Amino acid sequence: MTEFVQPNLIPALPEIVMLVMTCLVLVVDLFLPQEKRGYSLFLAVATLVLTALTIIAVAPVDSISSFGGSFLLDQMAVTLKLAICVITILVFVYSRDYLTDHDIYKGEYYVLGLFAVLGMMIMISAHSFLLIYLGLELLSLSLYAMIAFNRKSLAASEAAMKYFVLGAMASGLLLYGISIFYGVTGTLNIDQFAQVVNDKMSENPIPLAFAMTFIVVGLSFKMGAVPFHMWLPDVYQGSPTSVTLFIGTAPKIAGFAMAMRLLVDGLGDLYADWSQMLIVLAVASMVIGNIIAIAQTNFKRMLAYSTISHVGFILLGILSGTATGYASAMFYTLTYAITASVAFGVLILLNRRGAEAENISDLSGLNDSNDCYADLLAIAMFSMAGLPPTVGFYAKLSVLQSVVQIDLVWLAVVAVLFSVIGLFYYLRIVRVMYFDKPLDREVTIKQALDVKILLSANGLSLLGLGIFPSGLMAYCVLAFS
Amino acid sequence: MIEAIVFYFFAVLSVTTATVVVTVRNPILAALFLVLTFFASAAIWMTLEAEFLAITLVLVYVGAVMVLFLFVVMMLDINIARMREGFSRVLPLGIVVAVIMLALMWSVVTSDIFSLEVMVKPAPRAADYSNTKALGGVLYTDYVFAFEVAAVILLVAIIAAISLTMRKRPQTRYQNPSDQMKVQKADRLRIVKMPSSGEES
Amino acid sequence: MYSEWPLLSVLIWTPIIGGILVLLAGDRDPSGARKIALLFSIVTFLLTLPLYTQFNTDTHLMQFVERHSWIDAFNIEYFVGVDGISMPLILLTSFMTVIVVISAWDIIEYRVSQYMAAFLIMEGFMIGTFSSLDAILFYIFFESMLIPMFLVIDIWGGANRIYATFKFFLYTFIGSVLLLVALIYLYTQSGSFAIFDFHHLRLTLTEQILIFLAFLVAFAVKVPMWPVHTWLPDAHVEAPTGGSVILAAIMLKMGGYGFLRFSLPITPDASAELDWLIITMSLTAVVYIGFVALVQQDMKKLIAYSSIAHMGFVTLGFFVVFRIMDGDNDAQGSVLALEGGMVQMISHGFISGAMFLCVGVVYDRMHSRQIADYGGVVNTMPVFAAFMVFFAMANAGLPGTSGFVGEFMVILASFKASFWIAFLAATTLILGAAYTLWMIKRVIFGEIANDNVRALTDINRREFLFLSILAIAVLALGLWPDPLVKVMHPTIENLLNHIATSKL
Amino acid sequence: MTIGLSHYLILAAIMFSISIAGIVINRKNVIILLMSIELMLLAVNLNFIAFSHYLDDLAGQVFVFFILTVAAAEAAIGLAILVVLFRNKRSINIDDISELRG
Amino acid sequence: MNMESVYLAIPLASLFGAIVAGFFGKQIGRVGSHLVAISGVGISTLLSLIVLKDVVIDGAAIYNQSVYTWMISDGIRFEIGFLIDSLTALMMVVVSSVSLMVHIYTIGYMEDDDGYQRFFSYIALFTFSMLMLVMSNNFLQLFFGWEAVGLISYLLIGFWFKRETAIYANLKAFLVNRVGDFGFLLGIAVILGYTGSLDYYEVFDRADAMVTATIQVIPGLDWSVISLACILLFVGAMGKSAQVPLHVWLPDSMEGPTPISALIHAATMVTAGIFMVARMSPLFELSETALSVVLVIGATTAFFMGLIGIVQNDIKRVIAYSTLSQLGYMTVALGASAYSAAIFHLMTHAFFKALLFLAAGSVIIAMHHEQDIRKMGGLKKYMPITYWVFLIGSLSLIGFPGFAGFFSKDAIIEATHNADIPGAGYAYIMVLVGVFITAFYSFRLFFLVFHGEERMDAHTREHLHETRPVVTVPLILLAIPSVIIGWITIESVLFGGYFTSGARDAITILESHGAMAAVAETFHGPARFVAHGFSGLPLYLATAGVFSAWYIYLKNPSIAETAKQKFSFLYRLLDQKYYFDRFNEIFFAGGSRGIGQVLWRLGDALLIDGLLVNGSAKLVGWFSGIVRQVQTGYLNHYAFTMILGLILLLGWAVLG
Repeated sequence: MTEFVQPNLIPALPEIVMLVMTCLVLVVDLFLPQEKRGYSLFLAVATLVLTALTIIAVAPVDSISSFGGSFLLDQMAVTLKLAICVITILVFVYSRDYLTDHDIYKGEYYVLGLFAVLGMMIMISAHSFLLIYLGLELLSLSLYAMIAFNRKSLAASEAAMKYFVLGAMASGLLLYGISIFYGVTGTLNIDQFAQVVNDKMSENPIPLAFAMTFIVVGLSFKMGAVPFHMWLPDVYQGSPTSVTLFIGTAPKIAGFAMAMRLLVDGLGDLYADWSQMLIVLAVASMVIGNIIAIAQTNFKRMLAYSTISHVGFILLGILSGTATGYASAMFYTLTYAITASVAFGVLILLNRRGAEAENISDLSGLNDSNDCYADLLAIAMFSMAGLPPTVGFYAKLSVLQSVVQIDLVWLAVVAVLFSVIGLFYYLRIVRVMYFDKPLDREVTIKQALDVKILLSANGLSLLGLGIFPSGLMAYCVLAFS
Repeated sequence: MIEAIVFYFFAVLSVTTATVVVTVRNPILAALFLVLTFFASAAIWMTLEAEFLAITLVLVYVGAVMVLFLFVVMMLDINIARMREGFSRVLPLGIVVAVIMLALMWSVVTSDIFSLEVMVKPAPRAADYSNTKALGGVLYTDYVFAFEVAAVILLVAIIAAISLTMRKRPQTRYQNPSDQMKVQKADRLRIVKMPSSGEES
Repeated sequence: MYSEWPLLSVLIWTPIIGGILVLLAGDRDPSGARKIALLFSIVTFLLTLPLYTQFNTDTHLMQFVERHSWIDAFNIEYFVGVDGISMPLILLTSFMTVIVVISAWDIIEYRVSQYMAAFLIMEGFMIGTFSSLDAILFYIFFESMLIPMFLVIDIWGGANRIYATFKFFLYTFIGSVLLLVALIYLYTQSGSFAIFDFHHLRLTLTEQILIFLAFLVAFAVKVPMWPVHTWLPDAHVEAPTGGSVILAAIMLKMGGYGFLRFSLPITPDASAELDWLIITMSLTAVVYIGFVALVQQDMKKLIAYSSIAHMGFVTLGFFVVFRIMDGDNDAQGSVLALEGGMVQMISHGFISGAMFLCVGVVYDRMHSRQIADYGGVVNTMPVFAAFMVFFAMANAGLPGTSGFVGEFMVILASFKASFWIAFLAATTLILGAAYTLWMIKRVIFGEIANDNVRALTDINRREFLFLSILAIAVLALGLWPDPLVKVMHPTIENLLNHIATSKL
Repeated sequence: MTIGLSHYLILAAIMFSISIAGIVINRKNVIILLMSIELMLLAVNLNFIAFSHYLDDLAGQVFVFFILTVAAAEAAIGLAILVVLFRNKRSINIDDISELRG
Repeated sequence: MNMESVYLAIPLASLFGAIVAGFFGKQIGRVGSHLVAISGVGISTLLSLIVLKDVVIDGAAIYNQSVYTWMISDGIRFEIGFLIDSLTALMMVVVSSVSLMVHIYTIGYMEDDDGYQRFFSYIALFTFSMLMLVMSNNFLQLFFGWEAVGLISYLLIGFWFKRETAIYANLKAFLVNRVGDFGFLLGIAVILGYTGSLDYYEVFDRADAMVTATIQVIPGLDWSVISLACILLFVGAMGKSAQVPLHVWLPDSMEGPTPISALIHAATMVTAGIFMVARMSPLFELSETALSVVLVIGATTAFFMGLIGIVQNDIKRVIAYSTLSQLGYMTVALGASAYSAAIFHLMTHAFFKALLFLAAGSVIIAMHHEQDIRKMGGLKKYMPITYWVFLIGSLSLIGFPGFAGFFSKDAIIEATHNADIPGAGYAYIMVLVGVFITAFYSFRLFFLVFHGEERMDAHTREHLHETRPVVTVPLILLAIPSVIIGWITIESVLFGGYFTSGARDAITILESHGAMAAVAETFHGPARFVAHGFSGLPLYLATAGVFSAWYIYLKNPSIAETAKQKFSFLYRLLDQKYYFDRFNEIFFAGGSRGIGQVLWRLGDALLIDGLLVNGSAKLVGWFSGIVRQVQTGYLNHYAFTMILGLILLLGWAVLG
């Protein structure tokens, strides 16, 4: 029996802070009367801010690992965790009025959200299969609960059920892959695993490739790549918009981190195998996502399909297998999350008491009633379409560049051609907002100032990052240097 | 030889019961057969010297999870008659998929690296070896972080399960801890001025 | 050559800032928005003048260069500068924007500030496109322009604008995404996005051909060349007058400019290899589109088709060069062809802009673009009729107007390549006159056709102002094109030397 | 006749395939789907334990421990969702929970 | 005075008049407008005369300088400049003086018209353009003037823009001219391509290069470049000078006001083609083929267009067809290398045809804008001055010995007779028979208008009287040269080396093309020429023509009717102008509209837009509708899809 060595807790400090604070929120919320629930939000945001500050405080120069190498805090982790905190703050603030309007304004929403963030942070830092799995489950379980949160909503419970069953199945597949890996290499730690794979790769490629396939499938499910995407549209559509907003943004970042940890850190030596698979998945995602999105009438569902196509792009960056490729995929993921938060943020504002405004037609004439929000949503749409001068353009540019660099020009061509189809449905949103007749009913959005300011800043950041993407890009490059 | 007989017995038992689970008409029956599968599996785990986990499987799964399953199945009052419609149509498809899946897995798990030559059967543990103790040893040291995370997961499960299923029915009596905390003397105690009996007389 | 103060940056950003100011000013006081817009457009135009006066006509090197690093990760720079090709186009841009602002003065009443802002911002983008020396910077401006144009057509456009804008946007987007892939490929080869690094990149013929085709799609759609032209008539028909003017006068030039800046110098061998394709497409544009224009019932559509036909001369001029250099004769004529194409671009900017403005003038009064709804306009609007006939003549390439110069040069030059190319190109003399003047006959001349025409009032002073400014420009360029040709001379010759050298 | 690692792995594979078959052939009942997934996890656990045994490494067993924990939590949440769903729909028939599609 | 400024002042004076009358017509009023326009053109005329004197009498050196550089590209200088030699000087005088007459005449003719100022502006601008055309020293400017006069012709034909026929005619005129210009421009391109210059003298100097060069326009067929160039240039001339088959616009152009018919469509613009070919004589001389083409086309025009004149009933159209026919004569002369004869005929024709038109205009004024000769008759007694000048014009036209037309026409006939290039025989017969035709239709017109019974209605008859002096004075002024100009100038222009007097020949004729030289041999002064004319075949033919006209239309009018019945086919052929218009209308106009419709509806709308653009959009939409069906909403389908994906990937990983 080995001596117990006190692990270095510093790298995990943000997680610890988060956990403690979340428990605090949980307890405090219990004693708050309904009319003072605002404090829960305040506390939740405070938790995130505090966590973010802790992340900055403990950010290492290079990277440090702890807990026997199963926990790793590196540049990528710092950046991604920060991004998640920031985006979650946006999500929480945007959701407030929605929750109030739909009578689901409870502290549990924030608590579960914070637990989900904790799960993501663990996923990001996890450097063993076990922790990755646990982080993933923490995230997933929180999400399942959040989706079903609006108990009266039929669609929400249906979505939660579907997500749950498929998610559990995907976990099972992932676990099966991990079990084979464990059998072949005898370790659960990613570093040691990578080492063994490197040594043994030539001996038994087939079991490794076999297990890797399960991993890829599990990952694809989490990220929503075709054909493992089926849950995504239903969940986006069925969830309360506040949850869709959450699912549509931060977990993407965690998914990316998971891909990096598993595929790059762990299976870097099997690049030749998984990159081929990712090509297929990426192309399928771009094709299916873009094409089906055209036929959608529900805005959330349309964005779900658009997400699928964006996942295709993220996969392009990952499959290029170069540092620039990873950096570009990371950039893409981060900016996509920011963009999606604008899109859902505007959508969530359109929801009024007792009514979910989620069809594209509900956006009719938004420019006439709320031109500010229409402009913001338009910017988000253009960014998703990848038009300059929005940040979406750089994201696409960098990903394409990394693909072209490894001589997969045809893939870049396929990607851009399908993004033309993508442009079609994004433009349709813009058209509906600006040129369709406004709906008869009054749609003027009365929003609190903080939401307005935050959302505007969020939207303008798409332009700002579009004109000066250098800073963020530099962080992404740094993460893989 | 004993070992082989035990293995094959429980292996056949678990496969049979598992098959029944996925094909049986009645979900209650399915749940009960699943319990049987778990029992069989626990036995097999025993042969692999994972005593603690085998016991846990029985206790946690059979004792808690499956009971929960049964509880829910019965509570929900499900229309069993509708459950098997169109079953036979997809049965061949299910078999085909399962067979392909099995063939693929078979081809991998029977590869040389998993053979006895490479993976030699370890010598049996000493009699005083405690699987529970060994697990506990690593669980609270090497895997402390994971352990904490697991705890959080359970917390989430609790929160989720409660917040999803607890309904405040008007007739339900429940405590409001916040109200209880905020209670004042005046809320509970009313001092009534009464004339003393002595004066009366 | 680095200039002391960043004139080009000022030119790019002044209108954009102006646009934002106008946007902020809002619609509470439309006249304020108009005035700010006019002020900014005029200031920008005045600021472009030093570009001409200070221009050194002895060198082909870039002038007014500014170069700053921007996105280090991809070696993307803020790198701007002008030469003899881009400078005239910038002048044209700022000039036409002033015209557009004036033309919209009291015609646009709905969301004035947004309208004005859109054009100012677009102006900044367009100037940026013409002055970018970094491929990504170019691409950003090139694409960004689509957004305000999309809004302009869709907010102030006609009944069928949705279809038109989607077509317009998707068409151009398909082209430009392929351009993007090509640029990225070039970047991976050269390690920089500076266009001049691309120019000196050695590429195999296969690479060149693929890149050339990607460029071709992008620029051909923009020009637009047959057969990817069908977005243009729709877009023009639905666009408000200002949109049509900018679209025809400037945006189409992006395509031509792209050919000169990208296709020819980066892929000279592929251009030489595939010149037949472009020449065929150009001649088809001239002849086929000429016939199509003949039967149009809608004035704007007719002018749009005539734009396509005229832009055919631009591409013809640019690519017939390879035929000239191939021929057994001396290479004389190649400069003529290239400069002819350039002159044609500038001239088309004036003329098509003026034609669309003319249609706009009557459209504002009658709310119809159908030729059949008009007739005998000259009776009620004599001054307008004079302008319209003048611009129609310019459109038909009458000597003395700018419309003649470019066509003349290109036809003369293309004879050096082949008799039949010149022959087919020259059919524009007949076709161009036929469709333009037939329209004039039906719209302007004749007895007053109906009571609507009878009720027309002649142009007011504002309309007179912008039409006469354009008329003077058309006439000046037609009577003395030398000042224009002179500035592009060294650049064109250098370009010619460059493309004459194989990169293989 | 010695029972080797492969035997366990094959047994796990069979269980896994049965669970897959169960997922495919179950057109109606969500609960049976959930049970199939439990079977799948059981197969995975068997894998881990077998490997753990033959590698003489405790990590596999630890993993199984966590899987069991998580599975319990999962079951709790899953059944809670099921209850919510049933309250809304009065059914847990897969046919009835297909409002979201396309 | 510096001659350079004089040269510059000549066109600019007219331009000034045009600009003032055009832009400020409203401000300066009618009188102001015509004063400024007339004085502008007057100055031009005066200065032109000075230049003529300078060239002819003082023997000034040939002036060949550029005014400004239009553009330099590719080492080619495109310039605006003047070449003043004998040919130019002659043309300048003809143009400006006829123009001046027309200006003056217009005061009377247009006095009631709303577009008075506009009209003056146009004709002054026309004068400017025409002067620029003739004074040019290079092809660029030539083309400028060429198109500019076309433009003004367009504007003036459609001057009465309310008339459907007028605006139809002007469109037609412009387009037909454009067909000619199409060839002309290609010709210029050929010349530039092979000589590298647009300057006349440089081109002429380098013309030899084109003689030896060949070009394969149709693969496998070597064509001489010079022939190609000349024929293409001549196509331009065919358009402008209305040669078959590009003549169709000229009769219709009579929709314009009569002064325009006189100035543009008889005297000056239509002769631009003749002038151009003469100017290009150094090139045309080098190509026998081209000359032959010119000759045949000219002869055809001369004869067949004259024939149509016989059946016309509109006074102006008769004269218009006579113009066509006379232009044919000039072209024949060009083809026969008798350039000087062509120019000579051009000059005489300018005067007498302007005279005829203006006289016709005078008749039209008197008849209250009635142009149908069947409704006239017996005008002699009402309009004596018009009658006499018309007679003079007609005699000159039919080439009655002694009149101006005689000298030029006879010279052409003689030259054709002596020419020996292919087609000369045909041409000779045509021009000879043409003389009879000319006389016949001219005097048919004359008799029907001025003699015989008065067929106009009573109202018109009551108001018939001679027109005002402002109309008649120009007539008289034009009548004088119509009589005498031939007599005085024939010697110098045709045989006196007028065109070869300068340092460089204005007209070049090769030794081998001896038609003119042969005529010169028999020429012994104008008097002998006239005397010879009395014994020549042409006179008998002309006399026969006049007599026939008298007999048929005055003496025995029923013959005309019976002839019409008897030769109904021929009559219809002529009446329909050989069906040229019908053919053009159906084949070219209708055809191109048809092509346009097909290309638009089928090519653009159906194929490109419908099939490719909307088709692919629809395809994607359709596909989208199909694919989204996969998302059935059933949980087990989702799971199955995932498993299927897993199995495929696994299969790939394990087997692949």
